[in-house]
Parts: sequence; C-alpha cells; structure tokens
Amino acid sequence: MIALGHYSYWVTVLLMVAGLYIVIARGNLVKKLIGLSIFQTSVYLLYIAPGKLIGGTAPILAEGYRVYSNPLPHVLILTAIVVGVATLALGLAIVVRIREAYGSIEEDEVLKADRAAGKDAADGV
Amino acid sequence: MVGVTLAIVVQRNLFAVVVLAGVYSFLMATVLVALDAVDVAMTEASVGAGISTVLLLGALYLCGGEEAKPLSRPWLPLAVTLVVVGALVYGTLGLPVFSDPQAPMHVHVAPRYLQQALAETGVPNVVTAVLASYRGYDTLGETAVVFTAGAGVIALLRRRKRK
Amino acid sequence: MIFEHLPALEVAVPLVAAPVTLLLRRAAAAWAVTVAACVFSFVAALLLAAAVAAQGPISYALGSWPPPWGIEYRVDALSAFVLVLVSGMATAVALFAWRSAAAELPREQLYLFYTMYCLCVAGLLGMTITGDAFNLFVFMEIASLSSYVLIALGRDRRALLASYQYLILGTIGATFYVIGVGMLYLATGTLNIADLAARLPQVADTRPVLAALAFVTVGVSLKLALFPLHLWLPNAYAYAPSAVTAFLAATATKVSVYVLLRFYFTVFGARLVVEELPVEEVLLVLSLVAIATASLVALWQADLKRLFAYSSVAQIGYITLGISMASHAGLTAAVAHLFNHGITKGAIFLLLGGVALRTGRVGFDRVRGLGQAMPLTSLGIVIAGLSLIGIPGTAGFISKWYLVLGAIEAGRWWLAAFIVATSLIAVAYVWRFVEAAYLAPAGAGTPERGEAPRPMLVTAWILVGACIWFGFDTSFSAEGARRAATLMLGGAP
Amino acid sequence: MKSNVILRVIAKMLMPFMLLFALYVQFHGDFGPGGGFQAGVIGAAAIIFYALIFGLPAARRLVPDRVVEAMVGAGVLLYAGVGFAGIALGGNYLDYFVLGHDPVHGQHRGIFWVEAGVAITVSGVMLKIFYMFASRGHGLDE
Repeated sequence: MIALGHYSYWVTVLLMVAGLYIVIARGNLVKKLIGLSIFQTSVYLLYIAPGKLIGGTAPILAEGYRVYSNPLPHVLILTAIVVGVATLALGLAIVVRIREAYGSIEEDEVLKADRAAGKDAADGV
Repeated sequence: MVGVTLAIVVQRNLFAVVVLAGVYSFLMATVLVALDAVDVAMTEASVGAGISTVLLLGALYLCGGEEAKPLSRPWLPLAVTLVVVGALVYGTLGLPVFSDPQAPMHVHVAPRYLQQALAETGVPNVVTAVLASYRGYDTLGETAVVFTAGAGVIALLRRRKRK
Repeated sequence: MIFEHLPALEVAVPLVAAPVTLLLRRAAAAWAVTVAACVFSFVAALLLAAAVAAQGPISYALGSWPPPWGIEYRVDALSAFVLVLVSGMATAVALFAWRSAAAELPREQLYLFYTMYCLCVAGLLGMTITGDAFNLFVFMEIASLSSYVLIALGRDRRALLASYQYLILGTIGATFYVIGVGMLYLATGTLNIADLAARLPQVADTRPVLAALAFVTVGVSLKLALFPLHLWLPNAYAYAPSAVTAFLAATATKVSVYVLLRFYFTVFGARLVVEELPVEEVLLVLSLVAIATASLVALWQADLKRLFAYSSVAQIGYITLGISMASHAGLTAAVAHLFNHGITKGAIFLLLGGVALRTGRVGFDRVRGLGQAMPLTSLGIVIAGLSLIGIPGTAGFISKWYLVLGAIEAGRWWLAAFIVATSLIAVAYVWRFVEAAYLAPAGAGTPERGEAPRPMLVTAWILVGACIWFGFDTSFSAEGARRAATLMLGGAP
Repeated sequence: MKSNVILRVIAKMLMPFMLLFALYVQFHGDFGPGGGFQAGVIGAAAIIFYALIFGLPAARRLVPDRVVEAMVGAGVLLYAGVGFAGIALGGNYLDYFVLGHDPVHGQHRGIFWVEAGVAITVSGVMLKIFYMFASRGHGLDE
C-alpha cells in the first residue's frame, strides 16, 4: 500500500535523476540544457501530484463541486515553468555565443581550445 | 513519459532529442490535466512544447545538430545521481500518500484560498486569484525573471559593430 | 508615511530602475538611474537597520494579505545587516562602473549592463529581505540570471564558458533548493519562513524534513561556492568585467551564506541542525579543507583575479567554519566576516579593475614595478591585503579574532592554531603581490606612470578606508553581527 | 515557404484568430484556465508563425524591434506601477483593495492591470528572443 501510495513520487524521482544525469554526464552544451529542463520539469510533479484529491476537480470555483485540488502548488509551478524557460533562453544564447567564439559546442573541445590558447599566450610572453 | 526520457538520454541526434523533448512536454501537460492542474498544463504545453522547441531548433540551426561522441567516464555522474535518488526516496517515503485529504498542505493555508477567494477577490479561478493577488509579488518577480531573460538575450546576441 | 513602506521600496526601486534603463537606451542616463536607485536602497537599508535596532523586527505584508497567505517582507537584525552590506557595495560599484564598464564593454551594450546590474541588485536584496521561502527562489533566479549575463559580458571568450558553467551549476543549485522547499511545503503546508519555523518542530526528525535540509544545504552550497562545489567561481570571477567581479565577490556569495544561516537557524532551528545531525561536523571538515586547499591553490595562480578568487573560496571557508561552531562567538565571527570580507574583497577587485584598465590584464607579469607606476592603487591593494590576512587594525582582524575566540571557547586549541596558520598562507600570497609591485624591476608589460581615473580610485579608496575604519570602530560591524547571532540562537535581538 | 499561396492565405486567415484567442485567454483567465502569461505566449506565437511563413523581415515590419523592446520594459513597469499605485492610495505595496471604490472591485482592477503587464512583457520577450535567434543566422541584425 505504501509503495502504491507513493507511486507518483517514484515517477518524479526517476525523471528527475534522468535529467540530472544528462546534465552531468553529457558533454554537448545544448543537450546539457535539455537535461536541465527535464530536471526542472520533473520537479513540477513533486509539487503538483500531492495536491490532487481523488474525486476533486480543478480549482475553478463553480456550483456543484465541493472538493478542489490544491491551488497553491499550481501557482508556484507556473512561476517555476517561467523561470525554467527563461533559464533555457539565456543558456541557449550563451551557447550560440560559445559556438561563434570557439566553433564547437562540445565541452571538452572548447576546453581544449582554451588550453591551447592559454599555452600560446604563455609562450608569447 | 519515462520511455521518452530514456530515449532522450541515449539519442545522439540533437534534432531528434528536441522533438522528443517536445513530446515529453506534451505528455507532461496531459499528466498535469489528469492531476487537475489545468492552468499549469496549458502553460507547460505552450512553453515546453512551443517556445522551448522553437528556441532549441533556432539554436541548433546556428550550432549544428549532432552530438559528437558517446560518454567517456559515466561512473562519476552515475554515482552522483544515485546519491540523489537515495536522498529523494528517503525523503518522499515520509511524505503523505497520494490524495490524502488530511495532508498538511490541504489543511493549512490553502483552504483559505478555496473558501475565501471568491468573496475576497471576486475571481472564481482560484489559481488566478492566488497568482495575481495573494502571491502577486511572486508574479512580479516572475515577470522580472522573464524581463531578465529578454534583456539578457539582447545583451548577449546584439551584434557588435566591428572595429 | 513613506517610511513604513521602506521594506517594499528597498527592492522595488532597483527593480523598477531596470526597465527604465532599458527604455532609456542611453548609457549615461542608465548609469544615473542605476546610481540613484542604489543610493536610495542604501539609505533605505540604513534607516531600516536603525529602526530594527531600535524597535525589533519589522514585518511588511505585500498586497496587504496577512502572512502566511500573502508574501511577507521581514527585516530583522540579520537581514538588515546584510541589506546594508549589499546595497552599500552596490552603490560603490555603481559609482566605479562609470569608467570601468565603459572601458571594458562595447558601447551598444553599456545600457544593458546597467539593466542587468539593477536586476542583480534587486534580486540579491529581495533574497535577503523576503520572509517567504518560495519568493526567495524567485529573487534568487533574478539575481542568478542577471549575474550569468553580467559574467558573459566579459571581454575574454572564456567568460562565455565560465558563465555557461555557472548557469548549469547555479540552476542545479536552485532546483535543489526548490525540491527542498517543496518537501518542506508538503510536510507543513506553508511557505512562510516564520510559519515554517513555528510548524516544523511538530514534524522535525521526519524523513522529508531531513531530506529537505539536505537539498537546501546542497543547493545553497552550490551558490555560495562551498568546497567542493566551488568549481564555477574562479573562472567566473577571473573573466567577468572588473565591476561585476567586485560586486559578485562582495555580495552574491554573501547573500547565499545568509540564506544558509536563515534556513539553519530560523527555519530548521539550531536544535535540529546542531544537536541531532552531524551537520556541524560535515561543515567543519569541508570548511577546513576549503581553507587549506583554496589558499594553497591561490599561491600558484599567475593571474591576480584568479588568485583572489581562490582566496574568496578560502574566506568563505572561514565563514562556514564560524557557522559550524554554532556558538555565539562562532556565529558572530561568521556574520562579521561576511561583512568584513565583503568590503575587503570589494576593495581589492575594484583596485584590480583600475589596474586592468591601465594594463589590459592583471597577470603578475603586468604588475611588476606597479608600486612606482600606480602608487595609490598598489598601496590600496596592500592595505586590503592586510585586512584579508587579518592584521590588527584592519577589518579582517576583528572577524578572525572572534573566530579564534569561538575555537578557544569550544576548547579546540588546534582549530585556533589552524586559523592562525592558514592566515600565514594569506601572508604568502599577498606578499607575492608586494614582491612584484615594489621589489621587482618594471617589466615589459608594466604601464607608464599614472593612476586609474579618479572616480574609480576614489570609490575604491573609500572601501579601503572602510577596511581600516571597521578595524577600529566595531560599533556597526561587530555589534550588528553580535545582535544577529543572538537572534539566530533564539534570544531577544 | 514564402512562395506557397495556400500557406500564405491560410496564415493570413489564421492570424486574427490566434490573436483573438490570445485576448480570450487573457480576459477569460478569471473564470477559466489562462491568464497573462499564457496569453503573452500565444500572442508571440502568432507573430512567430507569421515570421515563419512570410519571412523575418516581413514580421519585423509588422512589429518593429523598437516596439518589441519597449514592450519588454513596459510590462514590468506596468506591474510595478500597480504596486506603487497601492502605496499612493494609502495601502501597502501591491495592495489592490484601495484601487477601487470597494475592495472586491479594487481587486478586480488590480488583477486586470497586473495580468496585462505580464502579457505585455512575456509577448515582448518571447518575440524579441525569437528575433535575436532568427536574425543571428542571416546576419540581418539591426
């Protein structure tokens, strides 16, 4: 029963770590950002799933309904979604600039380019 | 949804990943409707599947769409994520079970919104009432976040005049 | 009448200044608006601090909705103290940026720099003053997003990568924080910090609360660059524009420390954190490792900005060390060091900004003979460096004194010895600068004789003066810190 | 895509409906799902759609950069301005009760203007970001 009652949490946890794994393990800068947004998206479920009451309805007051799901998490998550897309937009803008400056969006290649440039600078002085 | 996520993890063609991410967002929106969060679902569908996909495709157009190489050292990230799984499972096990009307979140703070919002604000959609009035300051902050992103993208991508 | 609204205006004015600068589209006008907003916030913060000292905590209900239903702004001894630091540094750096940013940024982007700067100030102030855990997240994101942009505006292309890495780690940190707050909400049903504090004891020791503590700790530690989560910081500081480095070093990590303090001692309560969990032991070990390694790494840096960035990681270690003591002296040391290190590092990075303006880079090869070329700047760096070490007569001494006192009080002599010993490493890296600037002959990269532009020099020297002033007059810094410590440990402020 | 007559005609027909739908979402937010944020996104999507069919320059003629940039700032100013209005009329910051002749009416008015501010900033930002990304590839920046 406990396992069943917490089913919604398990799904959340799985999505969350899949996103987190992409962020940490992947070297491609765009893919990292996608992983990051999956990680953020999964948090939505953590907030919203517990707010649902079986037999309840969406929190729009109307005649004939008595049980509503909890509106507060909805509000918080609306804000979180907006924050998520704002982060994504900024991240992509930075990636575009990185691509223009380095010609690559693979993390290790960019780092390699930096190291090479650093050596040149050191030799030059 | 879990399947789509795993596909995103293994797929290396970034265009496919972006499309999968869009699919993921739509599935998420469906789940949210099932959970009675219609406002959130609507936002997630338009933002996750709409705006994000457009942005990602735009960025890929500028950056090229193939992920270069497979993982090199997967063990450290795997270890980190496993620790996080542990902490999450540990924490969530103590949370109230699904749809428990006696859970603290249902008996404190939120009831006032449901009972009083119509009388106090005249708005039957409680989500709107809380968003714009009770927690209106959060929404001002949220608008400022959007503004930050917009002004930030202008600052980063405005083409400099070459000297 | 305006006075009672100061808590809201403190944040709202810089927040409104941001779109105004965007619409003005002129760098000079944007700068004027920014300075005006920062000065307003600084004055408001001083008034609030005075009011709090006189009559106790102030609560302000935004939208007139009573907490916990609405969002509350709450000013107490601790947050007022941090507000003064943040808004004061914001004012100093804004004055400084007039010449510095103009020299380092392309003209078309200059007004946007001020837009971002206003947002960053508003975000940090909002994080400090809010009494609502979720509102804190929103303002954290305003501050973070704007600081990513500010860092990416650096001239070096490596600034872009530094900013990207900070964005990834910062977002993970913020998401961890949201997870933590979510668990607290599910366990208690409220988001208001005071309400959380009141309701948590009933559910303390349950799994969600402990997990929430872990997530909030890790999330905030990413932001405050606690070892080993500091990896984003050196690059971000090294490649950001000078004014940005100075502002972020003086305020951003400090506000994160504040958030940690707030959660440990107000929300979770000292009893849960200190007595029942090994949080203090973990924090102690991490702080010691941070101080030792970061100080040593700093010794080998070829670039002065990177050197002082690593030194920041070490200094944050001192602050968390104070927190880990969880005693009155330890907390006083932590809060006082937060303030003293803020002004010290602010002064150093501002002066380095002046050097960068004249030499292009701040590598050690460029500062040889700087004592001759830029005597006032060099002298300022040395004085601030002394404060960093903790020489008596400087601000840094006061906080280290309390730290040693806390260690001795707890009967940990070895810890007191450790603090003194690691300060010697700071002597070594400050000496490296002295050696290069005063003892080495001028090299190829040394600039012609001539100081940085006067407005920059004057603002930087105001902070250098503050380093000395607060070394003698401790009525604000140490007294404020002591009151904040009393408040955190549950006494009357 | 620019040459396809069917697409162009359908796009022209759809545009007003999309914008109308955005307005519906905006003003119906009190009663059903929706609100300023969603309306802003849909409104921006309509223009983005237009840009995809008719090309970026056409969209920029329809909604010039300057207007978009002004929208980005104006929305936040409007929202924060409502907050200051609350203070000016004797309430707290963002206090809507004092905005109308009776509290509920004041709430209505406050929520209306606040949602309008959100919609303006959101649509402006989304559109601006799209412009920035799209023009980056063509070298068509201002």
